[in-house]
Amino acid sequence: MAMLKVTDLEVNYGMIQAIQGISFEVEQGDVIALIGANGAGKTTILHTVSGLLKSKAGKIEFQGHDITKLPGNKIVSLGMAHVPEGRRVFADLSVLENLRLGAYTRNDKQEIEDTLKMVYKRFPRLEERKSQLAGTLSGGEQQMLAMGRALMSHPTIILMDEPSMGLSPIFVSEIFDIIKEISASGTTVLVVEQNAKKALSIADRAYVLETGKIVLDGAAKDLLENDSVKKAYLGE
Amino acid sequence: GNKSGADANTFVIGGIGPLTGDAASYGISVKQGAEIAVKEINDAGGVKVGDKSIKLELKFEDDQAAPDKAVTAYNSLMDNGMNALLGCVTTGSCLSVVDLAKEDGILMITPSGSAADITKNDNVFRLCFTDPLQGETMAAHMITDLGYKKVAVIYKNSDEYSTGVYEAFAAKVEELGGTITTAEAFADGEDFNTQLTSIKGTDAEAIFAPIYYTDAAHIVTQAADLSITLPFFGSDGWDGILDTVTDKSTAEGATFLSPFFSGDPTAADFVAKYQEEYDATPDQFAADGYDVVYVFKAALEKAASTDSEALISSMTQISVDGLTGTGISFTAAGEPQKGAKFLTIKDGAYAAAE
Amino acid sequence: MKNKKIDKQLIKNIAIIVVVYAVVAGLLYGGFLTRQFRSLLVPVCINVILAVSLNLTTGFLGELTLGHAGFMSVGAYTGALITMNLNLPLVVEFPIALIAGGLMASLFGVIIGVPVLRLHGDYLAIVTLAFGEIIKSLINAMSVTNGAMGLSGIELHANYKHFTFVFILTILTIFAIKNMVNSRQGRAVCSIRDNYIAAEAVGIPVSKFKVMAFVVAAFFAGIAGVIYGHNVGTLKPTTFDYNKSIEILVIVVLGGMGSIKGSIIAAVILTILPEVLRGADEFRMLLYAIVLIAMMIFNSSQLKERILANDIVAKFTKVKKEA
Amino acid sequence: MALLEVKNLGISFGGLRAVDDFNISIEKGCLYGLIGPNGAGKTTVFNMLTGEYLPTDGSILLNGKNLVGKNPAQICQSGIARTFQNIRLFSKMTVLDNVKVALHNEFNYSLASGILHLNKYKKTEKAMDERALEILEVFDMKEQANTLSSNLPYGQQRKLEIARALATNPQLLLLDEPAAGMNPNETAELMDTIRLIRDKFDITILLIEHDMKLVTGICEQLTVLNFGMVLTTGTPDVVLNDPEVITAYLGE
Amino acid sequence: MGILQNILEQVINGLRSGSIYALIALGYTMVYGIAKMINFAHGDIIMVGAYALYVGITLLHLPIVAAVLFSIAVCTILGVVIERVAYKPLRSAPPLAVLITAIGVSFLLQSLSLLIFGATPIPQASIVTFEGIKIGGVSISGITIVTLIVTTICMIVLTWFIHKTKMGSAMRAVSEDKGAAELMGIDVNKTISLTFAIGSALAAIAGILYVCQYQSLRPTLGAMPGIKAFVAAVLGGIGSVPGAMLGGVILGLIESLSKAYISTELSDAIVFGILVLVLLVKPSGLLGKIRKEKV
Ligand SMILES: Nc1ncnc2c1ncn2[C@@H]1O[C@H](COP(=O)(O)OP(=O)(O)OP(=O)(O)O)[C@@H](O)[C@H]1O
Ligand SMILES: Nc1ncnc2c1ncn2[C@@H]1O[C@H](COP(=O)(O)OP(=O)(O)OP(=O)(O)O)[C@@H](O)[C@H]1O
Ligand SMILES: [Mg+2]
Ligand SMILES: [Mg+2]
Repeated sequence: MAMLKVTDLEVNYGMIQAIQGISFEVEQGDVIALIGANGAGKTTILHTVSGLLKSKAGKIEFQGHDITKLPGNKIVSLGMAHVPEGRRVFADLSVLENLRLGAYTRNDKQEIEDTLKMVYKRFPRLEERKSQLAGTLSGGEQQMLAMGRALMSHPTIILMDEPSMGLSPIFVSEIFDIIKEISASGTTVLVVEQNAKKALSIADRAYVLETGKIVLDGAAKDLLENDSVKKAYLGE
Repeated sequence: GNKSGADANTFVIGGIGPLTGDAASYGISVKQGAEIAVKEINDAGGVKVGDKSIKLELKFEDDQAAPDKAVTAYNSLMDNGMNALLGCVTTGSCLSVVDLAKEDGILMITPSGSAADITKNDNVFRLCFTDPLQGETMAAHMITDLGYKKVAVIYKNSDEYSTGVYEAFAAKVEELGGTITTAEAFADGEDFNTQLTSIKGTDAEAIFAPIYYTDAAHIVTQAADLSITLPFFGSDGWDGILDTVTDKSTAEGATFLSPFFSGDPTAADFVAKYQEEYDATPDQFAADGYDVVYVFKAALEKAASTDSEALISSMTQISVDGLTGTGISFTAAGEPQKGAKFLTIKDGAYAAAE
Repeated sequence: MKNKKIDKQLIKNIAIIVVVYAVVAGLLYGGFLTRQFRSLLVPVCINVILAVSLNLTTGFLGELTLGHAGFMSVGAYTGALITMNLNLPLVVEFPIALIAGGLMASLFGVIIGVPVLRLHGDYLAIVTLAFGEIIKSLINAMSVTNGAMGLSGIELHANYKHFTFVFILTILTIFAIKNMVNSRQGRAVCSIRDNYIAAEAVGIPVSKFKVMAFVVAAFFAGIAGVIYGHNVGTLKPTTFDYNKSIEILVIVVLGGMGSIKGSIIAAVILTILPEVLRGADEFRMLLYAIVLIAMMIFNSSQLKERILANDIVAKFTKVKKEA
Repeated sequence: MALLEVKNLGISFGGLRAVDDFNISIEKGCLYGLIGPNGAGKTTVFNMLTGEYLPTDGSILLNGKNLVGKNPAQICQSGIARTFQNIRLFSKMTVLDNVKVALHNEFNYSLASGILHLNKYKKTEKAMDERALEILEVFDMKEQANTLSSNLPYGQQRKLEIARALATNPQLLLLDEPAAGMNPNETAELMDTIRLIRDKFDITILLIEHDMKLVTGICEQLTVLNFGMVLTTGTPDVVLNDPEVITAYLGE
Repeated sequence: MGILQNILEQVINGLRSGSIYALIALGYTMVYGIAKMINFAHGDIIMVGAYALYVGITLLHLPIVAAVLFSIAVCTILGVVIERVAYKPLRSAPPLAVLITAIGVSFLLQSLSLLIFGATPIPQASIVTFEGIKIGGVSISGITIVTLIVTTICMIVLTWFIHKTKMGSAMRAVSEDKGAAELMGIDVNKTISLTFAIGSALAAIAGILYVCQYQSLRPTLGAMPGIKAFVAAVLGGIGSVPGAMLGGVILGLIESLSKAYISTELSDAIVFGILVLVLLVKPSGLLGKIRKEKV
């Protein structure tokens, strides 16, 4: 059974229909990439899946539960984490407080400490700056924090909205390594990326989005070879 | 408009006063006092005007003690066929409608608007004392009758009534050879400790507080807390204080000017009715409202007509025995002629001062 | 292409004004208005002027202002003292009073400008509230203003009999503010609201325009004050307290911040509403509160969006929204 | 003389020395890149150049005139414009108005003529509209002129920011990660636009970017910042092959 | 009587009103800091708390402790209900819209209490029977001491709660970004309700101590303290709990001393003038952090 199943999803902003009937499935442990031009509706999909936006029509199922109408916080406690577009770290809270909030749904202190250590290991900069206010971090540092915060909840699925945005080349590779690692440890990943080449190279499956509709989907490595994808999204 | 009162057998008295907001208690008292009077009169068959008997109707509008709202209240009442105005309750509102009433030529009697200017037009009369008169009377009482030399004052400088009484008082005290040791003002609020502490630091022999009972209650309570034992003197606004303090002994000995005393045997009937109807002891405002209605009645009877002009000219010819005085009559200038009573608080109750 | 559109809009606006005036004046001079409504004409205009001018600082500059009544009182007292002491014919002294009242109020706007340069948000809101209270307290303590006794016997140069003149003043105010908002200066003011860091970065002298917004708003509040004084005939300091400022703010927010048309409509509704509710006696303020809350909730509800999305309504409201 | 001459620039936040002894010299007409790891201090340098932050030490000379101590609006008027790493548009205004705000100092009329809609107002506004549309044209955004800026997709918002900065008629344009959030095609388009601006408007450009394709594609000079200090400066092929730069920044 | 003693007495007078302002400002700051709204109805919840105490003691004849708990319970429930009915529908509306709704709620509560209890002030004796202490001829009343102690305890507990507990950091997260907080698994509605519950409970306590201090009830009793608390909260620095307390006490002191030694007529002008000056020197209040947005 699919871990996440989206059927005929439609989402509106006021009068504008941003998502016009989209269906896709995500299998346990997979890395799924969503690619598309600016304004195609990628962020909108992630927001709707994690409950920040309400859909106009369609159905979203997560691990067999119908979560279409569930509020965001309930969905998160089912094991979903979301690294949102624009990072949205809590600017007035310290780095450590941000990370601890990531583990809000968890209760076992020891496990939380272990995860914290793991996050610090991945992003040493965060440990160096643990008492700095998140709002004063550099753009890239905030991106790391957003990622670390999502990992703190120990999710079964993680949605990432342009995780490589604003990161230095060395860190971009690092981020994709992390995605691979996360997925290897059994966590499912749904990633939206402008860096389509990198995204497709680590993904299992991918969907191509154009103005609110899925126009193409398939195994990531096939899409890498697809001419129209190459032309439109890989800059080749 | 719907001139419901145009019917020849009812005389519509319009009332204006604050029914909501900070000053609501005064307006509500006036309204309720007037309602009792209207009911009494109507139950007794109405007012004999010439050879027919007409009923009174009271329409009371809220003005939140704001002059601009008083103007619309007035006009709304005119739309509804007002024949004469009972109001306004507060000075500022009175001033904003006096000229309108003059233009319409109707009789206006304010129960409690005390600034001198209100009665400048000849269609306007007043039931209560003017501010200057009160200030002067109290000054004479304190300096000449009781022999105080040094007096401290607390007054509300955002209130025209309080300021008016205070200014006349201060001038008179000086004239009579006394001194004001300190005049402490306040604008709002319930904390008077600072002012009282300042007074404590002077050698005043008595405190004069020309304010309403709501503030006076705080002042006597806080003065007791600060162990101030100086005697208090007040203006007519003090009436009602005993129902507002938690500890009546704090107000013990306070003396104030009041035309009305709820403990007076002549008022017993009214007090009983009021208590039954509204579950409260009437204060001076209620008595004022009540009396104004009876003044209207007397004027109607005297004029033998509901015509405004006739009513106005009959005003100087009537004499009314009311709650706020016996044989109340009015001068052509619109001022009442009635005796002032000094009330004092004795053993936790109002008593006529000797 | 743009110019043509503006002209069309202008013609439409003028048509609306003429129609509104014709209807109201017809009712008034034809004697069809009740006295209650007649006495509301000028207050409605005053509140429109107040709301439209407050919209400049609160809606367009984006700074919560809690002391607008303070400016109004400065204008009211200045104007009243002038006409009471000048004894010239109305046509001479009243315009002088209006201009002097406006200028005096804007002088206070300049004084408020100093903190405006350093503060924003709630800190500035408190300072505007403080200024309003300081002005009230000074008026209370001064002798020219006759302290708590206030002024009375002010000539009624601006009551319903002078409705046409007051109406023209109101229209002039609306046009002035609207034009200012659509000018280079107005854009600068709006850019400060939207993102003051970016505004600075594109070279907008932020301080200058913040002060300018306050000064212009104060000027018109002062004018409203002058009209107020000459409509009611009496002035007392407590009229211009913080509650009055709040009353104007309520109008602006209900009408929609940054919407001049909204301010006008809300001013009309909120001035008339409590009067219409007079019949409800002691439940009046209760009803007023409930209606206010309900309107605010409705204003940002989906129901409203749905109604507005409705074809017919959309056609109608589009016309209204363009300004 | 170089257009921009920065000497020994430094700033501390509490105990953190975010930028230290930063020197850069940019010739007129150059397309200059500022790169470096996350948190190296690049944006902070921009903030000091534009007067957002007051440097703890050092000097900033534009055409030989010192800019330290001036406020952002004054610096903009002296000829430096910028875009922001996290987009800052005038969100409740249309695209056209966003640009017109930036034309504020280029076009002038008094408050009185604005309020009274005098002729001067009409003429100037018309000229402003024309100029703004001309600039939008460069970014291929003329159609969106009347769209609310917050309703634009991310990529266009970035472009609008550049257009707005351009409208202030700067000598030096600072772009903070202009290609962030753009896909390779859009980035390629952006590269053309940046080159076009430089040539058409005769503007010097200093940009921060992590997208190496853009950096190698258009930058003529690079400075690499690491831990607040300059690691190296030079042409792209030299700098990007520097082993130190590879370990600190590029990886692989 | 010595001038020194007089000054000391005036300082104590300042503490007396200042301690009340401080307590009110705490609840104010709580809602203000977390829900990011100026809750103009806060003063009126104080009024409700005061009336509830009166109802408990005088009408229901409850023992004092029960009456206090009754008052707190009434306000807490009222606060949560108001939030649910009047503020929650406006979650995505601009903050000023919520402010106006709060003003509407304030009118509503005032007119309800006017209808129920009437306009005439109702006397209510203090429940604090502790006499107070006398130091060198200067006495400090029991209620002042109790208020100061209660305020200090509230401040410490509140600071600890907001900064050291999980619920507290959830509140701060919600105050910054509701969407992101939801993504952390935080129930935004519940958190905001809790904020209002705590704020209103504090308002009840303030209302109780307020009646004990001034011993009289009227429908508009909360209006002035509400504004003063707002001023105190801003003076102390928005969102800072210790700042609210400091702001309240200082406001009381300024008021008292300026009335005593400068002018009672102009005291409002002086108090607000000082406030403006303080903010000009410290634009983010006494204990507020200057948070310059990172660009
Ligand atoms: N709050 C909003 N109100 C109105 N329209 C919106 C809103 N947010 C997004 N849109 C519109 O919805 C569409 C999809 O936007 P979305 O942000 O999902 O795109 P995206 O694929 O994530 O793009 P990007 O790569 O720029 O992040 C766009 O046309 C956008 O303009
Ligand atoms: N206002 C501030 N207070 C404290 N620290 C700050 C402040 N501004 C920046 N910093 C710190 O200074 C360092 C440099 O930040 P800056 O934003 O300049 O980095 P950057 O080079 O632009 O990085 P990125 O590529 O990730 O955007 C960072 O470590 C950041 O945390
Ligand atoms: Mg997106
Ligand atoms: Mg940066």
